[in-house]
Amino acid sequence: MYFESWADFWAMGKHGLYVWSCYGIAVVVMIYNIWAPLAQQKRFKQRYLRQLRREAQQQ
Amino acid sequence: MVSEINAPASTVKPMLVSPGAAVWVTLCRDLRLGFRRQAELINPPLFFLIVVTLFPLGISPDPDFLAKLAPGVIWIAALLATLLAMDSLFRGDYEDGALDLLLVVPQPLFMHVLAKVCAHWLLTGLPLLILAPMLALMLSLPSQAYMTLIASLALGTPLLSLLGAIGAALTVGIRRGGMLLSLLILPLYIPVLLLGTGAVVAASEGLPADGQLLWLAVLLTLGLTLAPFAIAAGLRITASG
Amino acid sequence: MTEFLSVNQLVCERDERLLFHGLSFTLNSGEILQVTGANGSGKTSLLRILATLTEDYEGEIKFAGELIQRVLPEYRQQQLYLGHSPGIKGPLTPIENLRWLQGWYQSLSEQAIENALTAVDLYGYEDVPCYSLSAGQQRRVALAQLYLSHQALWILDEPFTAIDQNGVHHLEALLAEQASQGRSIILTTHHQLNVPDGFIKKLDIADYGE
Amino acid sequence: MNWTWFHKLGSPKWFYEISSRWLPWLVILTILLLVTGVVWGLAFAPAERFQGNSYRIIFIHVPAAFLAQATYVLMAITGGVGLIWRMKMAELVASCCAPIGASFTLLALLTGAIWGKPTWGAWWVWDARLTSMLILLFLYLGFMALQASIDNMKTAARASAVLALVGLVNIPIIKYSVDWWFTLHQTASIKLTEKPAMPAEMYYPLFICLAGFYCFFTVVLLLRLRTEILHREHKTGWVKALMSNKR
Repeated sequence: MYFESWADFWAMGKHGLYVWSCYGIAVVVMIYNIWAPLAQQKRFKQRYLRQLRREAQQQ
Repeated sequence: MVSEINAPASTVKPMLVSPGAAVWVTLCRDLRLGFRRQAELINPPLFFLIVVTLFPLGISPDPDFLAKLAPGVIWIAALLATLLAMDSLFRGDYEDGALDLLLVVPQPLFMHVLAKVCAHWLLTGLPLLILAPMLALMLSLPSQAYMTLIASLALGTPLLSLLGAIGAALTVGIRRGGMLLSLLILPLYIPVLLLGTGAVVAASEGLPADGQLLWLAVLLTLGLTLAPFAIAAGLRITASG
Repeated sequence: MTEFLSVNQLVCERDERLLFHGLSFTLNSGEILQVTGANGSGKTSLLRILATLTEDYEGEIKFAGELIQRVLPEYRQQQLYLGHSPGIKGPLTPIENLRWLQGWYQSLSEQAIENALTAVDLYGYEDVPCYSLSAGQQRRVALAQLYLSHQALWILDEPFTAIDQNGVHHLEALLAEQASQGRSIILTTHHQLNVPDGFIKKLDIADYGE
Repeated sequence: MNWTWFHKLGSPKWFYEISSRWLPWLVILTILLLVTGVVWGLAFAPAERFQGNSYRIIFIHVPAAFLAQATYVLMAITGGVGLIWRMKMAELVASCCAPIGASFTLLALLTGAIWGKPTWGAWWVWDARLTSMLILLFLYLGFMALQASIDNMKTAARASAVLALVGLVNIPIIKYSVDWWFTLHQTASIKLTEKPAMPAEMYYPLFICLAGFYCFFTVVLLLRLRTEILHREHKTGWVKALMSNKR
């Protein structure tokens, strides 16, 4: 481990703010990329299941 | 006259028009159309003039400061004037059905597209070229840079028209496509802007500017050979939409 | 009666909606094909496909025995397309409009254009800018092409709209005369065409629908 | 003609089944690579002589920048294939690539700017790489705006494919003109800390992070593609069957 203690690790030698903000943004972008398609998929599914049920009732 | 058609149609070979003549017809039609609408003809140069006069008022009338600013201001104003005039390139034809007729002509479409862009440049790009020295005077551009300014605009504005025509072809089917057109095309204008202003800045500092001008000529030939195909493809896609 | 155009198993889909499928017909020279169908049933789409304006279809179209994609320039040289909006430029005069409308296909004499304009009774309007003409008159300027055109195939989309009564008679007489001389015509119209039915062939889009 | 085989390759149903089998393995591989790369880079790699620890941002910035450009190239090529051979799957891949590429370009831009603060002292510096990245972001936004503003789905895909191809031809031109422009106007402070020479211990975590990012991209692309396929094929039988048994 390059850093002596956890406190050193978080401080990153007075660059902590920049490094951790970058990794924070990276995590946000990654989560958005995962969440967006799944949420859209859920919305499509609900809409088509409702449509299927409506068609089933009509017959 | 009626007797001419009584031979069965499929046997009578119509007097074929050479592709050059057909393209000439499109060019003359567009030029005649442009000159018939004097009101629209004055817009690009007027816009160019007004935008350039804003800068001394907005920033500072001090001549040395303006001299440093002049190349960028003139080039950006020319770029925006061309972009504004781009929307009218295909819009008129699309609305009254003339675009569909253009898409089914026997000659290759890219020739007609090149003729239309050339006519459009003559109506909107050339006035900017003629007006540029006067504006350079207003912005106290050093006198040794005038020739380079005109040369860079002469090479740059046709290239701006060609690139803008690609965006116009793609957005002609969209109702308020004008704003979208600038978003699509501005990134493609950046190299032209950099080379154009670079040439004029170098000339105003007395340095040789033929490197930038040669690169502008390279991009212009690239545009002249490749852009018409992209424009033709864009028009075909819009028509089949 | 040589076979001019043969279309088989044409399928067209528009915005996820199936307009028609399995549409087949052959058009011989000297025949008039009248395409009928309700509004929005795909008549215009069919005509745009036949005019090679769009390639968004499945199926085969053969022009004189050859797949259309291979003989596109020759096919387009032989075709006259008149769409919904006539493509007439307001600021230009009828003569200038006709000169470029037909200028892509043939070189025209001044006299020929004037005769065509008198044939659609636009005599005296030759050099009046088209925006001062009525919609019906503007359509008649586009129809004047029919008196000039040498093309062997006419594709006319609703040619009778905004045309007054005797204009319709003139046009029907012209269509019959041209068909008798070997020209093939495809048109869409709602009203009953009174043309000697030796030439007429009807095609209803509805029976190829969903 | 042989393109019928090529067309079968592009059938959405076949693609959906294949991706269901491969997705779990890819997710595991991505997590593995990303965790090892980031932990190694953040905790174990030595600090850099001049910049100290702020250079650790490189393990995010460089993979994101690579991915942004690679995605645009993939988008233009699949768009071109969809345009020429009318392949539905290729058009789908192109339209699904755009949002992912745009998000990674934004990530690369933000991390580049933040990295600039400690090294160059300003939040935004007109550095050649950052400026080219900004223009690439405009190209992505233009692509997505064009795609969203045309109602007919087929025309939208083909029009934006043409734009992507035009953009692809222009990317090298933009890159060189921006680099040339930047060297012309280079201010002193940036010249000092040009590209720092990278010792070996820093390269390994960077490569692992890069591989991790590419796997992550594939996973997210597959996710978007599966959603888009379900949406566009919802009329077909197999999607209905899939929907009804999956609650």
